Amino acid sequence: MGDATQASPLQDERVKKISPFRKALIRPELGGIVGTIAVFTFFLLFAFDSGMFSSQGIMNWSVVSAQFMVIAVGACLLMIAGEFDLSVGSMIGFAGMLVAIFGVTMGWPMWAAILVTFAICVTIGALNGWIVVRTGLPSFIVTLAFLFILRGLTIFLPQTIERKTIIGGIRDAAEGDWLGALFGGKILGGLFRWLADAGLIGVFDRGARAGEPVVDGIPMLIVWALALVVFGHVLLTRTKFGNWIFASGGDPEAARNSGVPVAKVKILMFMFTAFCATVFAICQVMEFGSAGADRGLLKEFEAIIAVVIGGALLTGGYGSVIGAALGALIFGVVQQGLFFANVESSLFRVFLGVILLGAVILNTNIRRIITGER
Amino acid sequence: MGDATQASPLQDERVKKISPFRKALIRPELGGIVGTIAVFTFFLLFAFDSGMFSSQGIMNWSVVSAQFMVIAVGACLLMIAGEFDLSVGSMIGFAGMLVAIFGVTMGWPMWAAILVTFAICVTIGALNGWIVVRTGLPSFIVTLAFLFILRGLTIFLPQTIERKTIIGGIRDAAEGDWLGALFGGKILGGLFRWLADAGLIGVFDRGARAGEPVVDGIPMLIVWALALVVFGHVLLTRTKFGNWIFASGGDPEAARNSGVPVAKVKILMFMFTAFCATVFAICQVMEFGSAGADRGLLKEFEAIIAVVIGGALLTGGYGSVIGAALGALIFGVVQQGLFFANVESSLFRVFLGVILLGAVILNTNIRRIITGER
Amino acid sequence: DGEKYVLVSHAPDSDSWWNTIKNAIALAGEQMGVEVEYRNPPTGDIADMARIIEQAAASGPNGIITTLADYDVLQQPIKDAVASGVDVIIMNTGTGEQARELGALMYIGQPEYDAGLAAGQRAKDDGIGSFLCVNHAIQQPTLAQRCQGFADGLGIELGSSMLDSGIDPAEIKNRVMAYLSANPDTQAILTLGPISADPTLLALEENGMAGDIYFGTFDLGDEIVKGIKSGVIKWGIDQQPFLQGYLPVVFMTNYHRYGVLPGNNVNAGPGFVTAENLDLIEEFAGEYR
Amino acid sequence: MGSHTAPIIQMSRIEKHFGSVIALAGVSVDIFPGECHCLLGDNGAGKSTFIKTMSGVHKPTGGEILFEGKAMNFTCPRDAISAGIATVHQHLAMIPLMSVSRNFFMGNEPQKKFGIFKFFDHGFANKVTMDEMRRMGINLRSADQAVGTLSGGERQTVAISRAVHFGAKVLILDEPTSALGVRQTANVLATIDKVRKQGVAVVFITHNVRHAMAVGDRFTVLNRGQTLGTAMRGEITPEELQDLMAGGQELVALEESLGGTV
Amino acid sequence: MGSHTAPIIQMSRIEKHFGSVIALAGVSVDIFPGECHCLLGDNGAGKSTFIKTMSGVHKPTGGEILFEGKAMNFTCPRDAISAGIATVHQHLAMIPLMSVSRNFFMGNEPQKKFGIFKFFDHGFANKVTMDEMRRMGINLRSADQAVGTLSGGERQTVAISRAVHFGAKVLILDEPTSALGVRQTANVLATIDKVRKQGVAVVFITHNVRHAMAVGDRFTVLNRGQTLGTAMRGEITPEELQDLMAGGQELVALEESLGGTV
Ligand SMILES: Nc1ncnc2c1ncn2[C@@H]1O[C@H](COP(=O)(O)OP(=O)(O)OP(=O)(O)O)[C@@H](O)[C@H]1O
Ligand SMILES: Nc1ncnc2c1ncn2[C@@H]1O[C@H](COP(=O)(O)OP(=O)(O)OP(=O)(O)O)[C@@H](O)[C@H]1O
Ligand SMILES: [Mg+2]
Ligand SMILES: [Mg+2]
Repeated sequence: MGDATQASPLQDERVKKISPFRKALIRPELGGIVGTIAVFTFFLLFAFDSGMFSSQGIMNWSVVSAQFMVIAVGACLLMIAGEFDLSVGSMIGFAGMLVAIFGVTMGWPMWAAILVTFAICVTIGALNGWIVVRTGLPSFIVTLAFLFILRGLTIFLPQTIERKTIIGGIRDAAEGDWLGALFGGKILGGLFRWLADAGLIGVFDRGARAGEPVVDGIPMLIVWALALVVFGHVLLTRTKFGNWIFASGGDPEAARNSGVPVAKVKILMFMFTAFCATVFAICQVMEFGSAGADRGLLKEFEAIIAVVIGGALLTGGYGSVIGAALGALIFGVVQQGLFFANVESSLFRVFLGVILLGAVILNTNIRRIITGER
Repeated sequence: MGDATQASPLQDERVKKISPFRKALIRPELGGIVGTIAVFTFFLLFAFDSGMFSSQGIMNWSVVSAQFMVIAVGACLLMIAGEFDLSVGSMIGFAGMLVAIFGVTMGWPMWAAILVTFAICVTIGALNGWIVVRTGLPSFIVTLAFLFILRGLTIFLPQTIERKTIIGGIRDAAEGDWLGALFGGKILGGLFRWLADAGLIGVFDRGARAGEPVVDGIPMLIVWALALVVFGHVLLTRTKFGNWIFASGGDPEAARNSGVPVAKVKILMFMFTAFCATVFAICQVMEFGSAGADRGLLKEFEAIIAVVIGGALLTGGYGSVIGAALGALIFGVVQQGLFFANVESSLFRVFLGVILLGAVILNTNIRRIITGER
Repeated sequence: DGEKYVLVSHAPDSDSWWNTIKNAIALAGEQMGVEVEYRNPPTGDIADMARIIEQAAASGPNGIITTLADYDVLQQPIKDAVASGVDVIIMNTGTGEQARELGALMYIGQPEYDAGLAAGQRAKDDGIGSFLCVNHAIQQPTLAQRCQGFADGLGIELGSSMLDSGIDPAEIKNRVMAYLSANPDTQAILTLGPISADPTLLALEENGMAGDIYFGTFDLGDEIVKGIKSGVIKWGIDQQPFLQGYLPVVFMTNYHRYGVLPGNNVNAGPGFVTAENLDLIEEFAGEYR
Repeated sequence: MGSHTAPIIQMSRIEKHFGSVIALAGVSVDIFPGECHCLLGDNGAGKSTFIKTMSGVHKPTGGEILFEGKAMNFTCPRDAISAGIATVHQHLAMIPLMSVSRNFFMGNEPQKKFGIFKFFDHGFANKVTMDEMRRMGINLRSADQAVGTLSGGERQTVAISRAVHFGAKVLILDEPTSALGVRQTANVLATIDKVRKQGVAVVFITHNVRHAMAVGDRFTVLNRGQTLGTAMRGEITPEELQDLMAGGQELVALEESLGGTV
Repeated sequence: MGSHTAPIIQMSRIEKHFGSVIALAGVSVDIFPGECHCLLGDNGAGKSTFIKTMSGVHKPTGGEILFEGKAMNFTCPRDAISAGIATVHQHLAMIPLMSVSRNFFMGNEPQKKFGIFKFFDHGFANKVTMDEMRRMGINLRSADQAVGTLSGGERQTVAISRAVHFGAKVLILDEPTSALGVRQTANVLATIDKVRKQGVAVVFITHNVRHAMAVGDRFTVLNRGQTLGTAMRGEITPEELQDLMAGGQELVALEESLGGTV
């Protein structure tokens, strides 16, 4: 209508100029990126010669970070969809115990045990979601109930069936199983052998394995973590469903009125979170060979912490999977770094708390700049 | 204006009639009341002859409920003001440890140790609140950080000072202290003596205390619980400040625009929660005589559960102290009752989860009826 | 017949060491024809444990078997229970002297500090001068006492050699590796039970120190037994939990039925399990051993 | 216009109760394609509730809804949207933290194919959003901007142009102009006029008699949950309509003191 | 009226930036006691932002505010309220879960003494609330009803009558009539007229020229964060005002097709 519409959409006198560089910086992941740089700088300066950055040391914190990443991806998407899940930790214990019961006590082939476990756990995730969506209760409460219920079952089942709360022998049962290898093995063993022969990474010089490379492959856990991060990131930012996730978390009422199937989105995200927890659990039992009733305690908090450090909003509708992955990396590096740096270990929790606080304050300020809140 | 204003405000054709009885029933506490009746009916039927309703048994679940009540009152007011505090459990451990360090290790008079502990803990509560208000971060994250920080300090301090994680000897140190007696003693001993003489309650029939009544007074913990409930209830429903608490939780932005000092209200509520946690801790160390690094684990969840069972809204702006107290009572009775009723103890958590879920679903439906949401 | 006993422990729900005790009391209950219940504070909070003892006393059993994880906290409820006519036997943690003070019938168990001390002395004889203690439940005082005893047995300061490892196996494993790579001259490792021992075994295997470093542990389990057999673990301290669960039930029943009771306390441990004396142990590790 | 074609929506004797509150006590209205049907009435008369039963947000407590002659039973707004009923609610349907273009296409995301995968086409979405907003007289700084940073009227405009863009058979607008400036209001009224001419049925709720008279073909007045009847354009003067909207109450005193300016 | 007394609020060269957005680029306005000052302008012109700096919600980035001749520095809305500035915000200041009477008295709770204790006087609060609402033409079912169950217009009425009841020196109304029915609008305009006559300064934001002309003494038009100037009543015709409000853009095409009904 008229020439008014031509009024310079590109040049607006009401907007201060921002350099493209600064604009490129302003993204939800920024907090995570800054944090990662800070953390690495810190440990490179203060713990460089502690073995933290030897090939073995790198593998050490990578594995811990990968663990956090696996559950953080699920927690991140769920949090963006506006809910969270306190039953992740209990789900980890429960899933591990199911695999052990099916695969060891009941003697099923490992692939069957794993598949049935996935089916059961994802169904429980769906149940969680269904209750939340159906009753409109806060997910805090519903999943808190499941935290207790699943942990109770994880203690009760093996106790009744096997008369103990640790079931071992899973590694033997999984020997040669095709699906088990997807969770428990290592890849690229040959590459590391070659690197060791070429003198690029160290070899053991004492003990039973003298002569072997100190790092003999990349654990499947790390592969899973990277795969889940890529999947989550593409889903969230590049698909229609990703837009629905943001919408469901941002304002469920508005999203529903606009035709987004909010209930379906939320239930699917609960299922995905349960899936990630199960991946975590199965990688763990495959590596350690046993399932215990105390596995996964407090993991729900660690997942939430990683996600929040990574810049997501606890109230939903805002966040990024890459950020969550960086949050997990920061969390893992800090945790292991403190041990490499020989910090009094009972102070570990104090540091954890302080870093968490610092990271979220940094993030909030970054988000405020993005949305121009102030 | 004109005569239109007379149009029958008392008789509105657009409102269906509701009997006054039903109207009286519709209140936030209703869920708690129904739950309490249900729980007592259940245990009277199934655990009557287990000793649960002997004078000793009653004292047992009363004390446990009173414990929950003390922290639930703080958590309830804070939740209505729109925040919650995950550091309650760690605060309990920390406060107890402080009293022990001041009173035993450093040998201060007990009243001084208690007063300084109160001052420190309430200050930490204020710090919690200040960070939440100042940064606008969700209290979940801020208090989660303090959960770790305080627990870490609770382990670190005695470890460094005393080389152990448990400090005993508090009862001896508190002997004859006027302030210590306010937390550790029992009242109405004479009444129970008289009741025992009258044959209304049992007496010990052997051992060093043969002839003394099995219940020899009401612990100060119960007195504190009742006092805090009355205080909280009056504050919330009968004062100006109570209106501010509701307003701050219901919509902080709107409350601030209407002139409610939201930041002050929230910080005060964080301080009150810390105060309640400290009362809990000091009653505990006075009764048991030692402070340990494991005290109060998971108590934050128990407080939140009691409050939510009692009908408060996790998102703030709605709830009742009486409801929270009933929630604590239900929680305490169920927990101890399951032991009395001989339930397999590993199933305890499963029951807890199921009851929690049932209670909140009941409550939500009641609230929906009140606000006419559907 | 049909006496009712309650066993109260201080362990959190998921502590697997207590399985043996649960199995032992089930067996003893069956053999003696009595009913034995197991109770514990879900989070391991000792103040909650005190409430459970009070509750157990109120439910009017014939006897209570309890640990004495914190004398200060538990003394009053135990005294009350004794005063209201319930017999008490102290098991696992505590000392015979404390048991007597409380009016308990007897004490059966292994004083934690003494066990640690004995282990420390043994290690000192083997020429050890520095160590790492992997503590998976740092907030539990009884476990820290083991580390303290070990340090005292070696005659060195505990200092920062106690590692707060948490209970996640991957984290335990990686923390142990991190500690060892930051302190490569550590001579010995002490773990406090299967929860910390199993991942530590993997850690040592992965960083190549398995068999090289002096490795001792408390308590037994599948993996620990394998470790002892293969020589990676020098010794395991067996405090024979089976006896700690089984004997109190048997003693108490016989006391109630025939008025007989051993005149002394029973020290169920410490017994050192080494590659030489593994046979039955292997079969029942984690269940009755 | 209207009565000689078949109605696209027939609502008969719709009732809606919220707990003890009777929001609608039997309202019947027909909507015809190509007409602008104005829904008028006092605050709390039940207008929003009425159109929410039409757009699948509420399930009516009683009564019957026929869509294109067939009984319809929407269980959620998504059903209504795919049947061709687009609604701009009084309380907006925008997500503050999401960008304008993500909001614009919410529920109707454009997709681009990459082999077997389908991805959200951000480039296209941004372009369309900027164009549509410019057409309504709002120059966005960027389509990536979060909706939360727009003024109330700007948000309203996004909601309206979204509904119009995804051209439906029925367009429901609940007080769309209440927060709008003069220019934006003119644009919205012109837009209503345009889509009506394309054969779309428009339901238009307003408190402003002049806005109603400008575009309305038929006028239904609700009062306290009931309908006071429907009038055709030309059958009723603005003054009569105004009187009806006020619920028939005396306005003389006020009108005198303010000179008929309301 | 107005210019021969001293202004109660003088705002000069107010600037407000949100991040990179310049919402106000130097706006100067004086408010006089006993006058109704209308603030008009396009969507996003910065009206709400401007009155928020006046009521202590935002701190201006630049510029100066004089209240009764003294430089004022409100750090929070509470300061403004106690200085005598009452505001009805565009996005309401009501708590949905709280009862109408608790909302009505929020921040101004009536108290009753019991010895040394002071308690909230619920009986009094309920009575006043019912009375005030009835005076605005809304019959509440009960003062205990949660605000969340009221219709949009009903809520708006609560907010306005609250501001009026606690009679201040300055009353700021941000688009108070946008969601209101005819009768309620008339009531609000009559109320503005009444309080103005009592010597209160009223700042009235609206998009409706007729409403503005009905009660306004002076008219300030904002455009894109700057003021286009202030006119006295009688110095300007509704048509000129309308033109200014639309930001001076061409409305000819539209006006023709709609017949000047906007
Ligand atoms: N969810 C609900 N719960 C209870 N009562 C409700 C609910 N929604 C609406 N009401 C009531 O129903 C009646 C009609 O409300 P509605 O929002 O439909 O009015 P309206 O005609 O749109 O008014 P306005 O012009 O102010 O927007 C009001 O009295 C309101 O209080
Ligand atoms: N918190 C904020 N952050 C960023 N930008 C903002 C914020 N608040 C307002 N703005 C911007 O400032 C400008 C002025 O907004 P304001 O709400 O004052 O407009 P208005 O004149 O009240 O418009 P309307 O008539 O639509 O209510 C708008 O462009 C808006 O996008
Ligand atoms: Mg409406
Ligand atoms: Mg505005």
